[in-house]
Formats: sequence, structure tokens, C-alpha cells
Amino acid sequence: MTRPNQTRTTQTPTVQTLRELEARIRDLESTAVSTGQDLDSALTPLRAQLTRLRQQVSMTRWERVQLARIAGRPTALEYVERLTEDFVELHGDRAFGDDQALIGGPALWQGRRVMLLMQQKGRDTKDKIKRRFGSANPEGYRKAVRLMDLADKFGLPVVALIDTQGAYPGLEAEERGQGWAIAESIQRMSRLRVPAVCAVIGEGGSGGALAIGIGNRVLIMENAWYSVISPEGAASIIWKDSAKAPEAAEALKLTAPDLLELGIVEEVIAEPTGGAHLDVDAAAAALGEAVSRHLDELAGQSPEEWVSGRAERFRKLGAYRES
Amino acid sequence: MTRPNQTRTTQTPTVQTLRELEARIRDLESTAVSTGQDLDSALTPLRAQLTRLRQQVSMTRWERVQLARIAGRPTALEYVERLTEDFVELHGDRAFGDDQALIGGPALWQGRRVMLLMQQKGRDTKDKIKRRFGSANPEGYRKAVRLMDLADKFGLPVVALIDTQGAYPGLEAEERGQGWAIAESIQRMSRLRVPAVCAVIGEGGSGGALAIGIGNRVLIMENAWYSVISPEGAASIIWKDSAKAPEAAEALKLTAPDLLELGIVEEVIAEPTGGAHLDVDAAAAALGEAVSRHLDELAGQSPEEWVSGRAERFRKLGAYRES
Amino acid sequence: MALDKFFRRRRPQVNPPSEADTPDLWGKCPQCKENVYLRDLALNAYVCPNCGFHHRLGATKRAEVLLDGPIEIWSGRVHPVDALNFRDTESYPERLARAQAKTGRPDAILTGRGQIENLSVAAAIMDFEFSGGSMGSVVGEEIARAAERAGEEGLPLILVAASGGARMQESALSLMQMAKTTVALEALSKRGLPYISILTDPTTGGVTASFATIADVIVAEPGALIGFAGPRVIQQTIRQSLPDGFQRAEFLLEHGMVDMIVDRRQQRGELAKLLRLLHPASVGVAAPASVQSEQAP
Amino acid sequence: MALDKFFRRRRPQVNPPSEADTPDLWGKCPQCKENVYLRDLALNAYVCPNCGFHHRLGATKRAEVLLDGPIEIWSGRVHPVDALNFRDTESYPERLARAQAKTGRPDAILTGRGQIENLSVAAAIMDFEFSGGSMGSVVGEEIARAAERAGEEGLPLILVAASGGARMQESALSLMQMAKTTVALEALSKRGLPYISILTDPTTGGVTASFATIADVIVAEPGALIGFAGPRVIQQTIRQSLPDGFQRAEFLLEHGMVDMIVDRRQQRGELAKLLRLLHPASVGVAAPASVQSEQAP
Ligand SMILES: [Zn+2]
Ligand SMILES: [Zn+2]
Repeated sequence: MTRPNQTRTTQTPTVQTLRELEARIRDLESTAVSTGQDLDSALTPLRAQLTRLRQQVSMTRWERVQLARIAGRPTALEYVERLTEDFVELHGDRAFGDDQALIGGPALWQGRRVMLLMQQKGRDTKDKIKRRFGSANPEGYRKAVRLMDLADKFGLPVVALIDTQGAYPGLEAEERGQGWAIAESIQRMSRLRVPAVCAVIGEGGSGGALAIGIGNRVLIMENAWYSVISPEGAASIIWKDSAKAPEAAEALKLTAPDLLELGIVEEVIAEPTGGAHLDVDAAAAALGEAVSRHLDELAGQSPEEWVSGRAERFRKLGAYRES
Repeated sequence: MTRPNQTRTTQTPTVQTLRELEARIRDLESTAVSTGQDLDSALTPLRAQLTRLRQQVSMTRWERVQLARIAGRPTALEYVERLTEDFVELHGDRAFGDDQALIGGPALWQGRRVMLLMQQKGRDTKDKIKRRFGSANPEGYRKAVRLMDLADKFGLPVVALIDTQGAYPGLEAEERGQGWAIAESIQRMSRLRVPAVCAVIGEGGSGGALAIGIGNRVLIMENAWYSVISPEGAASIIWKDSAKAPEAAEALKLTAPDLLELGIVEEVIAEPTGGAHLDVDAAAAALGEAVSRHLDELAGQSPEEWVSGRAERFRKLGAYRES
Repeated sequence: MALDKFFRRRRPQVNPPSEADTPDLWGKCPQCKENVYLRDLALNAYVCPNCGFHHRLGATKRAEVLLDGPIEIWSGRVHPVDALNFRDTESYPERLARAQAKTGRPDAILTGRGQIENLSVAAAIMDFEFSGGSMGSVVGEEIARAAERAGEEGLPLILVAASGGARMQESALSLMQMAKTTVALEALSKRGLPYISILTDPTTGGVTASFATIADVIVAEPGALIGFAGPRVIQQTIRQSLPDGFQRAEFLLEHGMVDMIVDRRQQRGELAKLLRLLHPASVGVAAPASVQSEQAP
Repeated sequence: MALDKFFRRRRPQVNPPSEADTPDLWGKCPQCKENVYLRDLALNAYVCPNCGFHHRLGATKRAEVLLDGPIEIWSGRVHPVDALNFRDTESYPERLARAQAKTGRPDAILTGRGQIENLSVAAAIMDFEFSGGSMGSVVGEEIARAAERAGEEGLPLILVAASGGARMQESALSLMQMAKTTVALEALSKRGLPYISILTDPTTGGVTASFATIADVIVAEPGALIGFAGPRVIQQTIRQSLPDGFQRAEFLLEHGMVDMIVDRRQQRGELAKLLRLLHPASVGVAAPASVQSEQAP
């Protein structure tokens, strides 16, 4: 049972200071690059100040959500390109179609054999539409189940990169059992006889995210969010007005630090100052290191331990009191 | 390895004699019923003669095929009504639809807990159309797989009643992976950790029939057929003329006695004289007794023996010579 | 008969959320608009005797309709907390207090042990009257405990789903209940114990995407709304009106998602038949010596 | 390079079934209608250098295109028999004799052991040139033996499907090969050995409904016709014309049935990558000391 502390209040003015400092550092860095000048003597104290500031402040939750969605934020495939070799994308659910929002296949993750599962949002408009901005149909979850079968058969640890606003809320998705497909994926993942490490890399919206989130370890990037409902969805339910999303984001406690406090994730992966989109290579390095470290820690266990580890992890999540 | 003997030649004239004898017996029987007269002294020698004759003769294979399709021949549900209690039909593949051509669910088979799987052709025109005359879509085979999962989980022996001209050859069936669904059903059935007894009760057409035909025992009713292709299908391939179906039926050796000789079935279940449709209760009694007997024989084995028994049974089917 | 007894104990409600304008002994059926004598409704498992409309039931009435006699209650010791300090138009504790006062229950779930045609079962019944049956930490915990206890006691589990989805006020903690219930249900699966869910009006959101749809057998009530995304959200996505009967039980049967639609008045019989087939051992399980009945608030 | 060697050994054929009108050194591509220099075709894995059309390959050429070097042949000792005394426009033994003479093979299958980028594999290659790759008892038996031997020797199995379906002349015996191959493939599954199938033009009928589609990974060649029922039969059923591209590899990928479409010239690389990921042990398996190469007829 988890009993979280009072969550922090937000400090928007300080964020403003932080942003200004970040801009100043970026300016100096680019000057250093373009002119060849050594500006480290100026940069070093500024960077130290930034580190202190970042530890002290919180952005508003809504600012985090916007950062998680910002144009240029790396999608799953941008991490995969940087962190894996020999990724072989496998397609299809063997029953209806191939979903492009939820993709996967075996790969070498920084040299480790894994089965990748990930929501892929798309990079340009056409790609985004094809992939429904990372919102999967039932076929996506059924493909995930099939790939988990293969992971078990060939002893491939599962690495899941979560980045979706939620499962696709379409008429046909309902016809083909969206809820059923998600439930089946959750159940299948809980039964994996290999270790699973999940990372929310951008958005973690509702059951559509959780469907591939049953990890022995669940990590989240610093500016990602994970919640039972999107801020917009909550706002339109509570205030009948999706413009109240900032207020809903506050109420939902959906940021990485919140989730760490709630015991829902094991680790927050630090992003480059200002967000992963400002330095994709550095963000990838941080993600790669964290996932690899957890994979290595889990490697020594038995299939029974991987199964029971996941079961115990999720069995105890929740907040209640007992009379 | 099976090396079948030369198959019998057909003897149509003798079948004529048989049919006349059958008609005479029926007349006497109905006279006995309507008049209350005891005609047993007349009937007994005729019945003995009939039994001898039936052992000696073969109908043409095409005559058998026609008997397997004759109006009023009992469908699977007519047997189920007579042989089971508490049949609970379970619906749906949990992914796309509920196929009405391939149905099933748990039931008590003459007092024994079983999981039923069967092709149901339909009784009136509307019902037949709804059930595509017993030709299943992929959803039917996927439902079968789901019911086999339940059979395994709850230790229910599988009883499969086969009666189909084949899987449905439709455009949408292909789109949704007809071949894949059949293959998966065959594989799933081969892995059952419960015993399985299959009976071809009417038509056994191709992969669509075999999909639920991976039994520890495979039985066939006297006037049923089982083949890789329907006589019409073979005729239109060989002679480009489906009217040559009688010739194709001969060539395909698709009758119950043929299949017994080829080692493809364990037992031929005798039908009432003239065919199952002439006495559905008697046909059901014969089917019920045979299936129950095989279920009882298999009951003492272990899950591993059921699996390996099926594997060995099918592993050795085929005819070839070795150099 | 349980229903009869229930009627004498309490005044039944035709349509609880809008009872203000309902006279004491007659109620208007929301489907056929006919006036129905409430005693007849209660005697008919809260199915309209006129048109067959299945009225929504709170968990207490549901237990009475489902079980032979009183339920031996397991749930009730787990209480919700406001872990997120959630505040919207009112605070989460205020919402909880109101729902608790209305239902006399700590949260939207009743679990326990009972009999169906003399077969012992564990029952987990969601209470739509408590905050729309929303699933938070307590609902998840109680379902998980019921599944585990059913496993230990060798009982099949019957779950009655009735939920608008996950409980927003618990955010990610609520989301995690989908996983928690799933892993706890392994206690039944491993022991080969049947798990049957009954989807009633409405069953949507996270409940549909977790424990309710991984049952061995899924039963639905006629006309029940069942789906993952809500109709309003889907309409926004596709920008056209939804077909008649969309996301209703009959639609789901046609699309292969549920095993059968069973009229509430036949459910006990169908469940008993299924339990005897899937798990003959249940036939032999004796009723517990002392049974604690749930009291009406 | 194997192809080059092959070309020197034999005269390649652009389109074997209709070679009569093909001049010795040039052939007409059935897709782009361009004349193609046969040596270029052979050097290009029998893919049209002009339009990318994938020509059908007999089993011998396929083995050369697929494997690093010669195949160590396992198949060949099992011969077909006329168990049914099957007679239509000609007798089954006559048909067999003709196909055997044409291909130099007892039946429509070649199995053996080879290397793909130095990874040892078992290969089972259907021969469309033998009676349209139809599956009878010998095809079933050889595939079953190959699967079992691969299991014993710890080798992944690569199966190349090319078949019009089951062999009518063996009727129910042919049908049973669908089951036989399926149970024999358990030898691989139990040991966690990868089974990859490559669906080539055409793969239809019983082959599609059994061993070819239960592979762990399914690869298809561009443009290959793949399906269960034949297009003609479907057209008779639906009484309207079939859409463009129906039952082609690209259609099947879109419908979720195959994992990937891989150009024949990239297949070795993709297979090796997959094998290293799924079964790193293959990397260490040494090639057998003595290898018997298949000789051209
Ligand atoms: Zn009414
Ligand atoms: Zn060309």
C-alpha cells in the first residue's frame, strides 16, 4: 500500500528564471561553437546554477504536458535508431491487420537481445496520420500479444517504449474489441516468462498506455506524463471545457516526479535541459543507460521470479486505508 | 506408414437389390405399426438377409456423397439435442465476430463433461444461410481455438462433430486469414492436454473439416465422406466440369469404408438402413455410443499421453515407399 | 424467495437516480414509459414486466437477485483515501462522503461468498450507485482480495461489472487497478477455477479493458451499454452519428465479444449450469456454517 | 557467388513453364515484357533487373539463392505411391513419372542443411516445378522429417513454400499431411528453435492452412499470390470481380498476415539478422565436415 506525501506546489515564476538561464547557456554554447571561443569559464558556474535551480523548481504540470508533446520531441523510433542495432520490425496480428501505431520486433538494445514494443506517433503529417498519432487499434494490442509470445519462446526480454495519448477511440476499434484487446495485452504481459522494462517516453494515456506497461520496472522520462485520462479529457468531464486542461493536469498529478512519489515508477530519467527535443542524442543516451541498467539488474532472475516480481509490483499499487 | 490394399470396386446392381430389400422391410414395419400385426416371423429373415447384403455390397461413392447431403440428414445440433444435456453454447472469437457455422460450448455427453465443437449446417433455409451451410469463416476457427483453451483449463475432453463442405471461400474470409485460422486451429487442437474424439457425421471437406479433426480417435458415420476436396471441386479441376463429380468421387476414395482402409479413421459408425435421416434417434444412439466408448477408453491416460497419442496418430498417416 | 423478502424489508426504486418524482408504489419504466407497480418490479428481478427493460441495480439488490440467499460479506474494511489531494468543483473527500452516505458502503464494490443453486461461489459486485461504479484503489483492492480468497477457498468467481470506468480522482493509481486486478485473477486461473463476468449497464472504460473482459465466460445483460471509449468521445473522433444499438450487448454478441446475453431472470440457472460443467467440484462445496447478511442502510 | 557458379553450370530459364519460345540467351519478363539477358537474371537471384518481378524458382535454384553454399541434402529417399489407384485423365503414376523426369526429384520437396551468412540452418524447399508444388504424403513426410531432424540437431528451420495446395491424387492422405507437418513442427517449438517460412508465388490451399502459416516469422516475396481458397472459387462464391492486388503479398501484409515482404536479394541478410536475434546459439553451430551438393539433373 502506497501513502504518498503531500505533493509539491507549483512555482511558475521560478520556472521563468530557469528558462531564462537555459536560454543564456544555449546562447553561450552556440557562440562557443560558431566562434570556436572557449567559454567554459563563463558556462561552468551557469551550468551549476542551472542544476541547482532545476532541483529546486517544478514546472507547472501543464508545462510538462506541453513539453511531452512539443514538436520535435523524439518519438520511439528516434530512440530505437540511436540505441539498437538489427531491429527487425514484425508486422500484423495474424487476424485482421497491421497497426502502425503500435509496432515492435526483436533488436539488439545496446548489445542486448530484446523484443521491442512501442507506440510510434509519427514524424511528419502523413506518417502521423498513418499511425493515428500513436493511438493504437485492437490490432496493435493483438500484435503486441503475438510479439510477447515470441519473446517468451525465444527468451527475449521485453523493452516497451510508451508514448500515446490513449487507445484510438474509433467506431471500428470498438467493433473489434478495443477493451478486450487491451485487457488481453495486460494479462499476456503479466505472464511473460522474461523480464520486462517499460519506459514512458512522452505521453502515457490511460489503458492504451498501460497495455504495454506491465514491466518488472517502469521508468519515465523527466518530461513525460502518465495518467488515467488526458488533462483535456478530465477537463471536459469535470468542467465541460477542455480549455481547463491546465487545471486538470494539476489535479491529476501526472508528471514524472508525481509518479515517482506515488510509487508508480521506479525511476525518472533525466532529460537534457529544456527537454529531450533539444538534444535527442543525450536523451537517448540517458534512456539507453537506464533501460540497460534495469535489464542487467533483472538478468540474473528466474522466469518464476520475473512473473512473480511483476505480479507483486502491481498487486501493491493503490492508496487506501484499512479499518 | 500406411500401405492400403487395393480398394473395392463398386457394385451398383447389388445396391439396387439392397434398396429394394430395405423398402420391403420398411413397408412391413409400417404395416406392423399401423395394423398392430406381429410380422416378426417375416421380418427376421429379411433383416438377416439385409445385414448380409450390406456387408457384401458397396454403394457407389457418389451415392454415399448424396446420402451425406440428403435433405433431412441430421445436423450436428440434432445429435446434440439427443445426446447431451446442459449444452451451453459459447459465442464469439473475442476479436471480430461470432461465426454460426462453427459452434460449440460445454455440455454433458451422455453424462460425461465435454467441450463440444461442431459445424452446424442449418435446418431451414434461413438458418442455412445464416450458417453458410456449415462453411465457417476465420472467426469460427478462432472461436474453436478459444473453446479449446477453455477445454484445457477445465479438463473437458473435446468432442468434435465434423460436417462441412469446407471453409467458406469468401473474399472477406481471405482478408481475415482463413488459412491462418485453420492452421492455428489444427495446431491448437494437436496441443490439447485433454482427450479429443472427432466424428465426421456428414461431410468432411478439406482443411475446413480437418481444423477440428485432430482427435485421439477419429470416427466416421457410415454414409459420411471425408476428402481433401469435394467431388465437384475435383471434377472441375480435372475435367473442367463439375458434373463429373460422380467420377471424381470414385477417384477420391472418400467414403467411410475407404477411410477405414486408409487408416484415417478408427471406426465406421453404422447408420440405420438407408441412412441416418431415416431414423435419427437410432443414428444418434450409434454415434453417442461410439463417442462415449472412445472417451471412456481414453479417460485413463495422462495429459502427456493425450498429446503424444494425437501426435503419433497423425505423424504416421500417409502413403509412400522408402528407397 | 430472496426478492420477495427484500421487498418487505425496503422500498424498492424503479430508477434510483431520479426517484424524486416517483410515487411510492408506482414507477415509470424509462423504456416503455408504462407505470409499473414496484412490487411487481422487485418480484421480477427489476426487469420491467411490460417491456423487459433491465433496470440498473445497486450492489445489494444485485446480490439478492444473483444469489440463493444472503451473501457472506468479505468487503468493507478497505476505505478510499485522497492520495492526490484531488480538487475540482468539489474535493474528492466530499464526493466520497456523499457516495458513502447514499450507499452505506465505503466504495463502489461488494464482495463475498454466496450460493447459486446451492453451488458456492465468490461474488464481486460493482455498485453503480456509488460514484457511477468508478474503479479506484478500493475497488481494485477488493476485487483482488476476492479473487485471491476465491482461489484459496477453491471457489469460482462471479463478477458483476457496472462502471463508468476508472476513477479520475485517483489518476494513475486508479489506472494501476487494471493491472492489479489482472495479476490477482491469476490466483483463480492457476487453480483452474472458473471466472465468469456479467456485464451490466453500463460497463465502460478501464473496467472493460481489464478484469471484466478476461473472464473465462462473459455474460451480458440485454441492452447493456458496453465499450471502452465512451460514445461521446467516439462521435468526436469520427464526426458522424453512431449506428443504432452501437456498444449495446446485442452489438457485442454479434461482434464476438461476449459469450451470451442472458435475461436477468435466467442468469442463476445459466450460471449454475455453467459452473457444474466447468467445475464439478463446486457441486460438493458446502455452505459456511454462519452467514452474515448485508444490512440495508 | 553461388548464382554465378550456378549460371556456369546450367542454362537458367526465365519462365520455365513456357520456355519453348524463349531464345537461349534472352528471355521476356512476364511482367514488364522486356527482354532480359538470362545471365543478368541469374546473377540477380532471378529478379527482373528491369522491373523487380520475382520469377518462380525450382527448389534447386531456390537453395542456391537462399544458402551460402551447397545444401547437404536430407530428402530423396521417400517416394510417392499410388495408394488410391487414382485415375482421371491419366493415372497418378504417369503424372508422377513425368514430374520426376522433369525435376530429377522423387517429389515436390527438397530438404537439407545449409548455411545462411555462416549460420547453420535446416531448409525445406517446396518445388513448384514438380506438379505445382502439390502437397502429398512425400512432401508431408519430408517436411516432418526435416523438422524433427532440425530439432535433434538444434537447427532453426527455414521453409520455402511454393504450392498450389494439397495433392488431389492422394485425397484424404494428402489432407492428413496438414496435421502431420503440424505435429512434427512441435519438435522445433519445444526446443525454442526458430521456424521461419518464406511464402513465394504461389502459396495456396492446404499449405497456407497448415505448416506455412504457423511459423514464428512469416516472410513473403513481393507480388506472391498467397491465400487459402483460389481466386476462381472465390469469384464463384461472391459473384463479382476481385479487387486489384487481392491475395498478393502486399495485401496480406496490410491485413496482418505476414511479418514482412522481403525482396529475394535481401532475404539472406534479413534471415541472418533474425536468426541471430531469435537464436544466438546458431551463431556458434559449425558447418558439417563433409557436404554433399545437389547435382543438377
Ligand atoms: Zn418497460
Ligand atoms: Zn521485368
